[in-house]
Amino acid sequence: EDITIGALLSDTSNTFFVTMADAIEAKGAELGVKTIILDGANDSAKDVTNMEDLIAAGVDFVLYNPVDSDAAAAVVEKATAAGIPVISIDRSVNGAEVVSHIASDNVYGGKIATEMIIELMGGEGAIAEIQGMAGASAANERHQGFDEAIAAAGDKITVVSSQIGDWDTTKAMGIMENILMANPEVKGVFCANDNMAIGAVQACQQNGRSDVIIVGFDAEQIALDAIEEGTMVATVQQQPALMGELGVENALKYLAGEAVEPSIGAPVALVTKD
Amino acid sequence: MGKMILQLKGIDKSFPGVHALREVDLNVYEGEVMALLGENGAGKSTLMKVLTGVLARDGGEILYQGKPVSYRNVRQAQDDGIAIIHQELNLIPKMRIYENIFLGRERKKKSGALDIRTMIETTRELLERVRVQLDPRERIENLSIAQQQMVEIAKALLLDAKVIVMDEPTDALPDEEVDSLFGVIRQLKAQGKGLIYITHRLKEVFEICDRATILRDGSFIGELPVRELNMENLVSMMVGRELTEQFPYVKTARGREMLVVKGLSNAHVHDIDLTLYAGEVLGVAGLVGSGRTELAKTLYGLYPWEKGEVTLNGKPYRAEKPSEAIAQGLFYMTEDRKRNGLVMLMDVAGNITLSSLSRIRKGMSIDAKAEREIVSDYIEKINIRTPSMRQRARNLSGGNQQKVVLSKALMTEPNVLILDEPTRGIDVGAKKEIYHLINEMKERGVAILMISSEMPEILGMSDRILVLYDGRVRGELDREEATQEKIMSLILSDIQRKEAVSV
Amino acid sequence: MNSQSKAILFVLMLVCAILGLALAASVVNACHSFDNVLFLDGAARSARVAQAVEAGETGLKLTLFQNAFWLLGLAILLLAGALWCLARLNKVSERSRGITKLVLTSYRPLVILVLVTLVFSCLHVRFFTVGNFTNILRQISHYAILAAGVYFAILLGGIDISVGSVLAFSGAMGAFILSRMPENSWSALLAIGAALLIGIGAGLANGFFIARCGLQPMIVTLATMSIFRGLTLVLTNGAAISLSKKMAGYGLFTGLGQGAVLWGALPIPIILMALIYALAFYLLNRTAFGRHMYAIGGNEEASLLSGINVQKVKTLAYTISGLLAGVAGIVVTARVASATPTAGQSYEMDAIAAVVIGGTSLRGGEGKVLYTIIGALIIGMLNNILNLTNVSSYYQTVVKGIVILAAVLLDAKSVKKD
Amino acid sequence: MNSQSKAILFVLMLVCAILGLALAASVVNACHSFDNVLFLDGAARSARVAQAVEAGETGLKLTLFQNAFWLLGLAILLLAGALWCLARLNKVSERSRGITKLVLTSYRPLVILVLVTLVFSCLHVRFFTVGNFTNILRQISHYAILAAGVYFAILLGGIDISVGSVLAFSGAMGAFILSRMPENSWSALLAIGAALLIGIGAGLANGFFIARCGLQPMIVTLATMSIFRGLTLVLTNGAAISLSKKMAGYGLFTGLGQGAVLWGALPIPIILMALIYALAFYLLNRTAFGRHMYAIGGNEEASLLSGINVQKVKTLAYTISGLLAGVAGIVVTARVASATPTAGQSYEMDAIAAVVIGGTSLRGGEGKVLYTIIGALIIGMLNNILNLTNVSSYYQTVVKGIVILAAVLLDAKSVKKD
Ligand SMILES: Nc1ncnc2c1ncn2[C@@H]1O[C@H](COP(=O)(O)OP(=O)(O)OP(=O)(O)O)[C@@H](O)[C@H]1O
Ligand SMILES: Nc1ncnc2c1ncn2[C@@H]1O[C@H](COP(=O)(O)OP(=O)(O)OP(=O)(O)O)[C@@H](O)[C@H]1O
Ligand SMILES: [Mg+2]
Ligand SMILES: [Mg+2]
Repeated sequence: EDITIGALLSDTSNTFFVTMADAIEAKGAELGVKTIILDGANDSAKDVTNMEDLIAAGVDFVLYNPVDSDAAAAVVEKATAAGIPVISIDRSVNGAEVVSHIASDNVYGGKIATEMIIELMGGEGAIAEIQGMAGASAANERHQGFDEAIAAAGDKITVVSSQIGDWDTTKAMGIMENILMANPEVKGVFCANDNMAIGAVQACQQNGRSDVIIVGFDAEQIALDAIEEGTMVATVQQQPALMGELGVENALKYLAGEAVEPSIGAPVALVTKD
Repeated sequence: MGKMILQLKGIDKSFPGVHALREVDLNVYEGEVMALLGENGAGKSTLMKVLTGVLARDGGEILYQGKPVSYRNVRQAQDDGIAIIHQELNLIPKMRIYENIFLGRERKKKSGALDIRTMIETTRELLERVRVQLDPRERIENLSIAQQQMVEIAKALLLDAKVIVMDEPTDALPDEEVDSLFGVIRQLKAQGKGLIYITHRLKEVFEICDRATILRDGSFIGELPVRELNMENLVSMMVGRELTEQFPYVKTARGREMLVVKGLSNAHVHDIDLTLYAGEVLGVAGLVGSGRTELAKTLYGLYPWEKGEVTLNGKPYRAEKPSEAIAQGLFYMTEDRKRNGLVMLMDVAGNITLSSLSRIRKGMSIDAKAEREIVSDYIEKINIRTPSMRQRARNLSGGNQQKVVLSKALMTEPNVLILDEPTRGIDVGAKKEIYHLINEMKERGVAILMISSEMPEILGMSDRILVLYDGRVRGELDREEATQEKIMSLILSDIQRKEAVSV
Repeated sequence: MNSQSKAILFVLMLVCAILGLALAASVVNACHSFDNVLFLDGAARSARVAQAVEAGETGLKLTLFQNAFWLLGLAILLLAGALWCLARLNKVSERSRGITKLVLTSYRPLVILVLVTLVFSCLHVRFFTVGNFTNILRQISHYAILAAGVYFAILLGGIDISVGSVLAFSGAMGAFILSRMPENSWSALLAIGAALLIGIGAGLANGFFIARCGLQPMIVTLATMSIFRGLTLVLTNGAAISLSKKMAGYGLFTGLGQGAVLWGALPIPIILMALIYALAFYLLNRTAFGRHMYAIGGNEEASLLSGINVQKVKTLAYTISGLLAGVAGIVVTARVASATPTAGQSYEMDAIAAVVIGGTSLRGGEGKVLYTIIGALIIGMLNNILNLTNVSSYYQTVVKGIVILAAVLLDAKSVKKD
Repeated sequence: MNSQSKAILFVLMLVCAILGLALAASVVNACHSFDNVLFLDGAARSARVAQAVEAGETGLKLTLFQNAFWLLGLAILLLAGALWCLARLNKVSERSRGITKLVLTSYRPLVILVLVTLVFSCLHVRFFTVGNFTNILRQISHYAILAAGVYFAILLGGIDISVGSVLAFSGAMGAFILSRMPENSWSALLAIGAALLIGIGAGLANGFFIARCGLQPMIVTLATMSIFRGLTLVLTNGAAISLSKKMAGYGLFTGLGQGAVLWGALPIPIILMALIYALAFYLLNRTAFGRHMYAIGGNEEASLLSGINVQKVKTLAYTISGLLAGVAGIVVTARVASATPTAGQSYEMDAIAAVVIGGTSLRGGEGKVLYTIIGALIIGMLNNILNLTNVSSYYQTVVKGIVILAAVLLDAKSVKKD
């Protein structure tokens, strides 16, 4: 019998979710199920619309990476009411029951990244942050992780600048240049994604500053290359592919009537040169 | 003499750099028509705008029915009983006749919704009063300019105003329509209304006006009863000097055939045959809507041709866009210089050279020195009154704007020049200068096709006259045999013929 | 040609059209009832047929399904025949030509809508169902409300690109108030009021700069777009404000986005949308204000000289646009039960596209507000079918651009023919 | 008033202005040399003074720093005096009035630029330094290049909002080619060529729909914006393409964004920007094409009747806009050595704002292309100072909107006075 799994991803112009989408599609093909993958384009309303379309299309299961955790509850209830079970991936659903949650912790990622920078700075000096798109939940969570690490580090660490780079390489580069102008004493920068980290790397290189410690997020190929070259120190790796695969596998398990863990972990880790 | 209802005393108005009105007086009497006369830019329209609150005055006072008034917008003036028909048409093309007539003073039902039926009925009555047969629900864009003008007049009648201002209402009207307008004006006079009538067609002053107020350069020259005036002293008061002979026709030897049109047809014109010789003016007469402009635009490549042969200077001619027409030596000067004759934001020099930039090219660039020389040559030769060649076109007076357009045409060195209403809305002085220019071109061997709605101009300036009706040539007259009556009878005979066919 | 042969042509046209449509519809329906869409390859169809035969099914539907391809060809031939009759008829009959022209120009958006519906129905089994249409209507409701507001600005020959940000700000303010007054049962009304006031205020600000200061609408609303987005970020501190059932005003407020009447068949956002369009229609076509809007859009100076208070009308128009953005903000926030600071980003573009696909010229002075809803519907249906058929979101972006272009191209072509 | 007293007034004005400016400059400079900005509170200043005194420092600078506040007051008084003299002079002298008007209208963007520079210099120690200005210029280079393209569209009375997407697509194509031909040393040229061709192609497509089909620029470029964004996502598959030093074309290609001449003092993007503006200036002001652009923007119908090939000129203008977007795409990609699929999003708004702040009317027909660079510079300086002073990004959005509004408001006010 034909099974169709719908996947709602929050933003497929972001590599992280592209990787996840590819993994879901590949795993689906491998296991012989059809997949429909829709893009929430970082817009809660579009997200809701997508879920409604999946319900209309009559899918059997939904893997859900909501744009906004709080906004997701209503549609998840709708899907459940239509007899379609839901697993949330990466971001949880607040206020509605899901079959399972496959977690990856943005806050934790932001925290360990910042801790690493602070450690390499020797526990003192000026640090800066380049945040993601204003209002995007991943940006908020990573920023929260940054804040937690800073608070823990005490007052020898000063945050000289915290600006929003909109996930955009060029904007991040401009911001980094301006930071270097205003605060040449800056020793480390946390960037909320790798695209922006690359911008920061370019700004430092082109200003002849190879001493600034730059850590990104997402473990994209460009960042891995930069780490290899030594221009970046580390990046936070979530495992989008693994999460996608786990999602499909568990969905099929559930549909086959087997029990599924309510919470499935996909570990977050720092990737460094070694 | 009727009672004075409106009195403007010592009105003063300046624009930055222009002192448009200095101490101007104007009186309006019950049951009389006051002509307001002056050259282009004399300040006539400005005075009316001050009266109706479109512009604020800098000095002076306005007494209406003996009381001082001061309007801040058109609406207040209207509510007080002063209506104005502006020089530029002020109708919304996409809207219907009745909607336009009631614009700004819609009739409403008690519920607040529009009372469309009443508005349509009232519109029908008003249209009857100005003697035009139109469905009140027709859209303005489907009307001829003359019909639009009548709608404007009907709109003013709606207000039931005591004072009605008409700023060049006959500018775009053919003679028959002028007659029906005059009928309406006489009606209004009989009802005791006071009218202000602005025109450049001085003949009309003697026909319909009772008194005339004359302005020159923003100054008040005088107010006189029309019966004490004649054409000569009126003109000399307006321009401050004597002007002799209104149409300075010169006879030149007819040259070779310059433009030969055989059987030209398309959606707008049908089976046009005409021959135009070098060094002559071929006048084109016809009612508004007779297809004169369309004929010119067809030749200029603005409308596709269906059939027909044209040769220009002996070579086969065909144009699909104006640039091709210009390249082959034909230039068309449009009837509406404000709308599509000039680039108002551009300076005089830019406008003059716009059609012939390729002739002052040096490498890839425009040769600035050559441009300056040529332009100052034209400014001098054609007597364009402008502070500098860098003045924007929109700051020139109408006559001088028209001269800029003419210079642009001349600079392309055309063999055939089509002039569409070359003197519309231009004062007597400037008119005469343009006639001289036409003669000069004629002497240089340019073949000129002159479209005009002013019969005296056609009769006075043409070597031959072509009469158009309904997109077809209805006859041709020589200068010697042509009279107004003969032209009209050619048109009318056609109407009779048409009626005969349809019966 | 005499009137008899005209009549024959006419009847022939009708017969062809009805037969063709009926045949096409039954084939599509037959395919759908086998859970199959037309554009499936032959192999899959044969397999499905074999399966059905095996299961012992028979009947007309199966036959239709089996022969889907050439039956559909026949249907297309019949429809082409109907078109040919129409063309012949247009050549000889003034009246027929008139009707055709009327349909193609005045009712063009409707014609496009019907065509789009037909095509999309063939593309997915579930597209042409009541459930899906309710679904689409609910999805477009806030776009359509925004678009109605933008229509007012465009009718004046202006534009309003701040609506997306105003939507976000008013929605955020609503959510903010609800979350700050979890106990107060009046909080929902307060939240709605505040959201609407923000909409009105934003619109007034736009109107002030455009009508009083004479600035250009594009640049004014570009600036206010930035300002209101910033204010939203400040208000929400960059994080979403979620509504929880524990808040006293939750039910009333979210009801505006999630509720439904008629035993769940008629969602409230759809009713709101319909109401707003009815009101807008009344305002624009039955009141003096509406007349003045069209007049100013057609010729601003002439309107001024006709004694219309141009500044007032313009300010009012932008205020309406802001107010409707406020309403849309409430609907969106209520629908997803949370206010995100990035809500409404680039919605203005969809709203403008809806207005333009609805046949309104960006030059102003012309248009029908009810066609704007058709424009929104076409965009909504497009999004829906692309989702249903699982087109990659990258290609969706491309397809959407092409459809917008095609829609306005159709418009321009038939306008030029006039 | 006689000419003698005029002369006295004039001299007085000069003296006041020079004294005031000199005083203000030396105070600001003194503060900066104590690593302090003016708007620091008094307590911090006293502390710094005490510290300096303790360190045994003396001299004029310290005195100036110590008395910064009231000295600055004096400077402001002097400048006010100069303004007063100017006002008196304008009352009595036609010539002075003429000059003032000329400065305030024709050179307005320049005046605004100078004012902005003065104010910002007081706000941060490092703002007014050669390094920072090179920095700002490099940062605005791609915006300014985009804006130059958009200027062409706006001069025609149109608009081009597709430039951000075209930038992304051409940049991505360049990176794609480089990364696919890691061995080929010609790949950089190929990549540059392809990126430029994409820009030209996109512009031609816009031009075709706008000039030939007569569609409205806003809606056409809205559609192509969507299409090119989609194509970029398809090409990159949603992931950034990074350039690595191992690629054969790396040096040549990235040099366009990162390189510098004159011992590193003059970055190549700045040179490119300057070249493009010089070319645009030449095209617009010295050639027939430029004349035709202004003419069409001023009155399209009159231009057609004057024998201008309107369609050709329009198509060319949009092609230039596309081409420059392609150039900007190369510069951006080269600068950051990677191409992201979301690059250039909403850049079109900054480009439009730059053009408008540069005093160009969205109605077309008027404007100076060199002022567009000033518009871009003002936006760039604003971004820079907001970053330098670490203003929260949320407020940055608000401030940016307000500045755009203020700039066009100044424009409109002085235009009305004409
Ligand atoms: N808004 C304005 N700004 C500056 N100057 C103006 C303005 N309106 C009119 N003028 C100038 O005021 C003068 C009087 O113009 P006005 O339109 O009243 O002339 P007119 O007598 O009606 O001429 P015409 O016969 O051509 O209609 C002209 O020099 C004109 O250029
Ligand atoms: N019913 C109509 N629908 C569309 N256009 C019309 C209609 N009636 C007139 N027009 C157009 O309006 C324009 C103005 O008409 P107008 O009466 O000036 O004609 P014309 O032939 O240019 O006159 P003239 O002989 O004075 O030059 C013309 O281009 C005409 O084709
Ligand atoms: Mg006048
Ligand atoms: Mg005409």
